[in-house]
This record gives sequence, structure tokens and C-alpha cells, in this order.
Amino acid sequence: MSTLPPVEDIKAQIEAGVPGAVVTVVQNGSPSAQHSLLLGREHARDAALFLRDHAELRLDFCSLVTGVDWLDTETSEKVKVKKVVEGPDGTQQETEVEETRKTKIPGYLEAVYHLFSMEKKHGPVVIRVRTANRADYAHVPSLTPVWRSCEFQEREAFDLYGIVFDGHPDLRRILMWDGFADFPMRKDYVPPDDDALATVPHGKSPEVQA
Amino acid sequence: MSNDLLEVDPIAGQGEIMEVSMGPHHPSTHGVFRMDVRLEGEKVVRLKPVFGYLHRNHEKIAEHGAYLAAIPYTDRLDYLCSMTNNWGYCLAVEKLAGITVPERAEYIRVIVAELTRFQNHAGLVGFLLQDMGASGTPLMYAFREREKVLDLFESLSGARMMCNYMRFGGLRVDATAAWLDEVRRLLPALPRFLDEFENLLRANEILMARTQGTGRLSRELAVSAGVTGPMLRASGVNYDVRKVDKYGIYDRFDFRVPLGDHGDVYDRYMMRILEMRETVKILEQALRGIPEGPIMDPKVRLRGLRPKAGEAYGRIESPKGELGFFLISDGTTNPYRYRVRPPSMINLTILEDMCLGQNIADVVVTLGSVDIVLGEVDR
Amino acid sequence: MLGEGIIQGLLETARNFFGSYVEKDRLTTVQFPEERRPLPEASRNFPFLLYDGTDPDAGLRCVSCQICEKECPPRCIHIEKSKDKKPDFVGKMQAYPAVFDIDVSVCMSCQICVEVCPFDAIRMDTEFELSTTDRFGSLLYTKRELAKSNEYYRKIHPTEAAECDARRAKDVEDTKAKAAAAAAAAAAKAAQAKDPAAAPPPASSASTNGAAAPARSEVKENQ
Amino acid sequence: MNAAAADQIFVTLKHWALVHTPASLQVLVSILLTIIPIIVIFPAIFALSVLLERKGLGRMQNRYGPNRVGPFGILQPIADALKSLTKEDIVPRSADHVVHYLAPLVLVGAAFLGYAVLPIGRNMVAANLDAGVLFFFAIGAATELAVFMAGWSSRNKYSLLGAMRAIAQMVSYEIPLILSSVAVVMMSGTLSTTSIVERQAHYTATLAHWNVFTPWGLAGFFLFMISGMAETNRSPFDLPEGESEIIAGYFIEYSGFKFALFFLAEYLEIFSISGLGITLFLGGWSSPFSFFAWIPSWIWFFTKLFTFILFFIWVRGTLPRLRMDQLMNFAWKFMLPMALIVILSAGIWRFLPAQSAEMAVVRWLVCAVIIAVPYVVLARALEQGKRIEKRTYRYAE
Repeated sequence: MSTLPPVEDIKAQIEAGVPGAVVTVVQNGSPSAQHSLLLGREHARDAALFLRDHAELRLDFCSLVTGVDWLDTETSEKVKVKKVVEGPDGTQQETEVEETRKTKIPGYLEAVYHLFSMEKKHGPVVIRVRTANRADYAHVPSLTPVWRSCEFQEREAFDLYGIVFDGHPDLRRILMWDGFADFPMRKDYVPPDDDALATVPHGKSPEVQA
Repeated sequence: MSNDLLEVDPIAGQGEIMEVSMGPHHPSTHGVFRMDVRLEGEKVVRLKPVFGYLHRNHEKIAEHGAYLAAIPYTDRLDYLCSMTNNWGYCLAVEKLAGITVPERAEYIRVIVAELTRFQNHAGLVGFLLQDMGASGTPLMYAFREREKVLDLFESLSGARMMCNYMRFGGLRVDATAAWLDEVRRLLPALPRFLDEFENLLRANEILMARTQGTGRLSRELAVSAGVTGPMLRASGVNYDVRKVDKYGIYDRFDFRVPLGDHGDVYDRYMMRILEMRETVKILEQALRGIPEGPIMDPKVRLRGLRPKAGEAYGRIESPKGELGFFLISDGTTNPYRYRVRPPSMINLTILEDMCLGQNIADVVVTLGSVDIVLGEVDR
Repeated sequence: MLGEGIIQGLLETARNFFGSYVEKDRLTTVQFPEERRPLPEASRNFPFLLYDGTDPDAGLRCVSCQICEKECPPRCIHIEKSKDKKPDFVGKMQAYPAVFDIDVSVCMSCQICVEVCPFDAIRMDTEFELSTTDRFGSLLYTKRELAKSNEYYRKIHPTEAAECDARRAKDVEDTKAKAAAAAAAAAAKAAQAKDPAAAPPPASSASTNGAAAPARSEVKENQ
Repeated sequence: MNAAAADQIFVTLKHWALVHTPASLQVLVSILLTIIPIIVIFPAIFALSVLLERKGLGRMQNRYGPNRVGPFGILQPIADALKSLTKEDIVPRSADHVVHYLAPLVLVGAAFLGYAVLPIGRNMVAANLDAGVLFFFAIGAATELAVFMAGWSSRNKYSLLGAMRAIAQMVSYEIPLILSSVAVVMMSGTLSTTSIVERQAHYTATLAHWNVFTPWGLAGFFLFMISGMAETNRSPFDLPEGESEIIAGYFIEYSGFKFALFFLAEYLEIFSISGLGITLFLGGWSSPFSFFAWIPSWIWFFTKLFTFILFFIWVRGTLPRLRMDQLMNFAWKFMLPMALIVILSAGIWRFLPAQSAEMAVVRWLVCAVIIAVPYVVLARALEQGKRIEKRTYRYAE
């Protein structure tokens, strides 16, 4: 079992091996310290191929494909701004004033791939690919041509998140039925209130009614 | 994948294509599973698995609940192996929150996980033979042994199948000395059952004729398709998460990983039989080495666990293959993203590749050898 | 040679055929309604509410803190808190559930409500013959159907019940000791006021409250 | 009552009944008295063997089997019958109603007709035809028609697959079935079932002259029984109804009483094939040893029949099912050549002299070798053709 180089090295290797690839390291704050690599959409497949075929990495096994939904967020940060304020004595003086600035970060959908190597027995290397926005059908390149194991899992991410994997051989709904319109795993999904099997509403026990 | 018994097929390509929808109500689909099969005579020319009939959006449910509340739901993923499902999830949470597990708890985890592996493999072999038309005899032998294991689970955790036994940081209840003695008493019976099973079937010409060369899966395709578990090892790839990750305390046990060379149904069947023997070995060692001590990390807050924002992927070797849980925490009490890597579903990816050109009777056997549980495939 | 394995298999089934008449452990089947296996102590099915004494209304241990309602994974518990309060087993004034419903058609027997209950008020039953002809109504268990006595609990889970009883006995004693200490302290204070020279050391017995104490504080935090 | 009277009790009873009927009705009564026992007894054996099968399979699988209805569950067949009678008879909307309705009737009718030529005791045969064996096989072929009627008319893909499998299987296995009985016909010099039995009911020392005691008879008997199993769709040749693949095959769309008729017909065929096997190879109603000859002949027949039934159950409890191509392969590449060799061996047996004891032993050995050598060769070829092997496995540390 060989050990895996740190993600920064892998990033450098990808950038060296795939011309034009944009790779960002996404730090992971949890004790697991599984940091990930964010790949640009344009070169994601090339980078994936590079990772798979690289002699030392040999990430031949894509274990897990996940869709993640990141909603539009509003971050507010407090900034200290120098302002000229009229002092109580009438003179103009500079004081530091705290101000909240709101920045709106547009949401996106993300496909996360966990790669291992069956040959070298190391892993995981986590790669992420993000869509441009959270539109109904948001596009990322499919990695099924690289790893066959992505086939069903990408279909699932398409089914539940609406991520369209360009180049997927058979992108259909997999768990929900074909006529289903929504993407139930999205964070803003509201389930329809049509549960025909809903049980007796709580609190309606005979004791209360009496 | 040629059918060696029908070398000459004069009407290939001219025959009429018949579409058969096998399932969702079919005795051999192991639940509500459908295969859209196109047949030319009895030969399969296309096969598309269709599932989702049991879909309940397990992941969404788990994201709506606290970290603790997801554990009983993991029982229902692969409902035959709730103990290993618990372990997979707890391992992921432990990685996410940096929790350590006391030694005694690790030993008990190994014991119950290996018992689970045994009963799952026994059941699968029984079902596989049932799919081959063996009128229930092997299945009943397997269930006879499984029953004994389930009795143990019941007296340990209170439930036979939905054990809900493990917690991040340890276990829910301790195993008593009497329980461990029960396991020790059971152990000699397990190899005896395996011998019986082999007598019944190992040299059986019909079994060999039905399974050898059926549903072949090449090494390269198996790796690329992310097939894991006994199915991968039957194709000759030495990859067992217990050996690779050495999660828990698996580095302390001496066991071997059987490997197949042909990657056909017979190899997959034999992998399970041989793994059961190794499982008995692990159990013997674990029962010898189990220490006294606490079973729960006292610092862990089960209720209202708030891991630091971040993510973790924890995986174990479940009887079906690599069972992984991917968790993203945003610092609240609920996981922001909870994702299961269902080995059954991913192993199904190459079902069509294995079945093309085979007989319809082989489809059933090949599907049986994949070892799927629809609770996990559909989630 | 062709046929060898088949004969081997035939012999094995024959052995099992005769063996099933001789060896007891081959037949795992139990002739159910007549023959009942004793349930293991850990066995669990659906939750019930514990009460002390003989009156389910007066002795119900539940203080309707609603932790189980919140933690229940399938959310099958419904609790409405009472407006008034009544003293619990240590004499502290506590609310009680005006409504406590469990929808056992939803319940998945996971035992999490039992684990999180800081008052030992909810436990798992072992009764499993619960079939009804009505799909919804009769599977919605109300407070009255759920309440079962401590004696019943001792019968179905003896070890667990003994631990629980010991814990509660200790709670009662601690409370008494606390009260006694408080009384002593008050008396001492009074005495001190009279005679400042003879001050006793401060009471130290009030600190131990075992496992229940952190749980209690957690309750407050959650509420 | 002496042994001979006990042996002939049913024959005597029938005569007595006929004597007491008016002459104008005698033919009708005679026919009824022959047919009604067959129609009553064999379905009764069906009920009994279903019970035996369920109990036996249960025990082989370490279960109890049915034990609720009546003491030890012996009334289970009655409960089963009531259940199937009261069940709703469902006919698919798109089915061919007439054919769908007729199929089980034709099947049961054909299954019953075979009993006409089975001697179930001394002087106890419904129709003593000169070409009894031929009649039996001709009638047996009619079941194929019924099976295809059922499969076709149901308008179900599975039932069609099942019917096609059934036809292919039955046609293929009829050849070794008939060829293996040709050896017996050749040796006996007659096609009449009663004469075949009578020729076997002689004794040398105490041992009967059953065909199964000769090498060609033994091999022919096994071939006959294997083909018989395939012909009656018994496990391990139950492909036409293989419930794990094509669910129930040709009778998937039948329910209630029609389904029960299929079930009945299947068992009736098993009994009649077994009965013919007994007649051809196991001396029919004759006892194996001369000192047991006092036991009534019909008891011998039914004892042998039940032994067969138990063996069928035993095999069913043990073996998985073959695949279609393997089944065909087995029929054409193994059963057919073996059946021809059995005929050859029987011919040689016929012409080798066996006046002295030594000569008899030599003849026995020669005929046995003629069969054993091709068996080894063909079995090897079959195994190698399928490339089946016992495997050993490697381990990774």
C-alpha cells in the first residue's frame, strides 16, 4: 500500500499534466482532513483521465459520486470603514465605523467524486466539479467514460439534483419515475402534500376529542 | 461470453425479438426489481435494469434528522446486514467528528460484523441455489444457520434484523459474558454447516454446468465499474477494504482473502463459501482477544452532536461490497449532506454486460450472484 | 465421473432427512402458538410509558419534556404538555403530558426515545401480538394504552429495571439528603445567627446526583 | 382366503358384479368397473404423494412440513383441494378462451388414457392391447399438444416460453425414452405390456427374471427414468415451469381448479411413466423373489410405484435445475447414443449363449462392458464440452 501525496502535489501534477486545467484545493475543516480538488468544468474529464492513468496515482476506482446542493448564500461581513464624521464639537474628524456588507454568493450544484486506487491501494482523492448555477438543468461533464462506475451514480445525481452530465451514455431518471418533474434532493425542494396514506392526524385521539 | 453449448446458431440476427419485462413481480428478482429484457429465442440481446420501486429518499430523511436519528434508518438500507450498515455510518461520523472508539467496542463491532457477513453469505448462497431451481433445500439449510445468528443479534441488541446497535463512539449496550459464550458455542456449528453445504453442492455437476462460464466479468471491467466485495474478488482483484483501510481493528486479525480467476457465477459462489470460512477464523480470534473495558467514548454527545464544518467519507467492507457514507457537516446538528455508497446498486452497473448473449435462465442466476438487496439499491 | 456429485448431494439430503428426526438442533422451527420461545431480555418492540404505583394517571413518570418527540427519527410521538404541574417521585413540581400519542404504525422500534429519555419514563415493550383490523385508529396508542406499571417493566426487562430502580432510589435519597442538608444548613444558619462562634462546615452532600444530573441540565438547555 | 384369492380379489369382485347385472348392461358396467377404480385410485395416490412430497421435502430441508390439518397433517390434501376449488378462476382478457379452457382437460384426459395399458396386477389391466407400449407413447405425445395449447392460449410471454421449452424438451426426451424401451420390446418380442410382465415373472433359483437385473436392462432403466423425469417435467428437468426463471411456465395464467388439473395431470404422468418403467424393467406386478410371490401382485405394483414417487421427491429435494441448452445437449449427446448402445448390448445379450453358469457370467460381463465404456467416454465428452471442473482457489494475504 503506497501513500498518497498531499493534495497540493496532486494539484500541481494535474496542472502540469493537463494544459489549461484549473484546479483549486478545497480545504476540509473536519478531523478527517480529506481535502478535495475542485476541477474546472472544461478540463474535468481530461484531469480525471490524467488521475486514472497517472503511473503513481493510478486512481482506477471511482467509489462514490455525490451530488451536493449549495444554495444561494448571503454572507455578511463586518468591515471597519473610516468615515469622516462631525464630532460633537462641530469639527470634522475621522472615526472608524463598523458597517455590514452583504455579499450574495450564487448557489451551485456540485458533483463530488471519491477516487481510490485498487492497484496501489490508496485513496481517497476527492474531486469536485461545480455547475455554473442552480438552474433546473445545470451542466457538468460526465466522467462515466472515464470510470464506468459513475454510470448509475451520475444518473442518480441527475435524477435527484438535476445535474446534467454531458456525455453520459444513458442519462435517464433512475430512482424516481420518468414522469417526475422535480429534483427531490435539492435543499429547496418542497414535497407535494398528497400523501394518500397519511395516518390519523396527531392529537386527534378520542381522548382529546372527548 | 460465448455459449459453448450452442456453438452453431444459424438464426442469429434473424430471429424475432421478444421483449419481456422481468419483474417487478418476479420470484427471482430479490425484491421489486425489474429488468427490461429483449430476447432472441431465449438469448438475451439487451437488458436494462429498472429500479426505484422501494425508493424512499433515505438520504433526504437523514439530512432532515440529527446525526443520531440516521442510525436506525441505516438498518433499513441493506436490511439483511444492519450491523455493518450501522458500522459504516458510525465510522463516517467518527471520522467527521474525530471520535475514538474504545477497544472493547471495536472487538464487539468486529464480532457482530463478521456474524453479519456469515449470515448474509449463507443466505445469498441459498438464494442463488434457489434461483437455480433447487427447491429450497440449500436455502433452508442456510436459513437454519442464519436463524442462530439472528437469535444472537436479538439477545444482544433486542432486534433480529433492525439491530440499531452501534453508536458513533461505541455501542449502545455491552455484550454480556453470557452472550460471548453463546457465540463461542455457536462457532463450531458454522464450519459443520459449510461442510454440509459443500457436500450437497460443491461437486454437483448441474451446479457446475449452470454456473461455470456464466455471467463472466473481466478484471478490467470490474475495476472500472467500481464493483466491490466478493464479486470483485471473484474477478481476481485483491481488494478488501478490511485489508486496505484496516478500519476498526482489522489489522489485528489473521485472515486471508480468497480470489477467483474466472469471474463467473461459480467463482462468486465459491468466494462466499470461502469467505465464510475466513469469517469463522476472525470470529475465533476476536473472541479470544476481547478485552474488558468501556464500550462508549464518554465524551461523545449522542444527542445534539455538532461536528465542525467539513466533510468525511467513511467506508467499510460490508458483505455486499464497499459500503461508504459521505457526510458534509455545516456545523449544525443535522448533516448537510448525507450520502450512501450502496454497493448493491453499483454492482448492478455491469449487469447488462454480464448477461448479454446468455440464456434467460442465466440472467436469473447472474443477478442472484450479484447479491443485491433492494432496500439498498433504491434507498 | 458424471453423476458423482449428484449422488453425493442425494446422500446429504438423505442424511438431513433422517437427521431431522434425530437431532434436535436441525429443526429450528418452533410450533408457534403452542410453543413459545422465551424472548431474550433485550428484546424490544414498541415503546410504552412507565408509571409508579397503581394509578397510571398519578404515577406517570413522563414530565412531557418532549425530548423523545424531538429525537424520534420517524416522528411518531405526539406530546402536549399540561398546563398545571404535579410533584414527581422526588417531590419536585413537574409538568405531565396532557396528550401522549405514539403512532405504532409509524414507529420503527429503534429505541432512541428510550435512550434519550432522562426520566426513565419510556421503555420498550416486548408484546408483539398487536394485530388489529383497523389500519389507523387502533394503531394510534394514547397515553392510557401506553401506560404500564413498573412491575410489568420488572417482569419483562429484569436487569434493566433493577438498574433503573436503583438509580431512582438513589435520586430519592440524594434529594432527601439534599433537603436534610439544606435543612441542617438553615438550622445552622439560624444557630449561627444566635451564636456565630459555633459554625459547622458547609454541607457537601448535595453534589452527587449520578448520571441523571447532566441529563437534567441538558433538558433545560433544550427547552 | 389363500394367496391366490387375495391376488385375484378385484378380478373376482368384478366378475361377481358382472354376473349380477342384466346382460344388456354388462358391457357398460364392465367398462365402468374398469375405469372408475383408475379414476379414483390414481388421484387418491396424487393426493397422498403431494402430502408425502411436502412432508418429505420439509424433512430434507429440516422443516416439519404440513402438520396442521388433521393428525400429522394428513388432511392437508383435502384442504388443498378445497382451496383450489374455491379460488377464483381467472382467465386473461386477451386469452384464447376456448383453447385456454380446453388445455387442462385435454392434458388430464391424455394423462388418464395412459393407464389403460398398465397392468397393475395379475389379470388387472384396463385394455390388454397387443401394441400396448406403442399406445402408451402415442398417448404420452398428446400431452405435448395440451401443454402447447395452454402456453399459447394464455397470451403471456412467460407461458409461451414455458410451452416452447416444454415442447422442445418433451420431443427430445421422447426419443431416448422410446429407444430405451425398444430394448425391452426387442427382448420380449412383444409390444403388449401384460406379456412383457409375464415374461419377467419367472424365477431362476429365487431371483426373478426382471429386465433390470441385466446390464442392458439396468442401463435402459436409468435412461428410461431420466427421460421419464424430463418427460414429466420433474426436477431437475422442470424447466418448462421453472418458477425462478419463467415463473410457472405454461400454466402461469391458470388459477383455481384449472391449475389443480394441471397439477393433477403432472402427477398422473409421473405415475404412469413410473408404472411403465415398472412394467418394462422391474417386472410389473411380479415379486423380485419367488418366496415373496404370495404377496398379492397389486401390492407389489403399488409398492414399486411408491418407491418411485419417493425417489422423485428425493431428487427434487436435492438438485438444482438444468439450463435449456444443457438439457438438450444431455438428451442428444448423451441420452440418445447411450440408448442406441443399450439396444446394441441387448442384441448381443440375445445372441450370446448362456447355457452354463460360467457362460452366463461371461455374457453379463461382456454386455456390461459394452455399456460401461461408452458411458465413460460420453460422460467425459459431456463434461469437457461444458468445460466444468472442480476448482481450487488462491488467497491473497
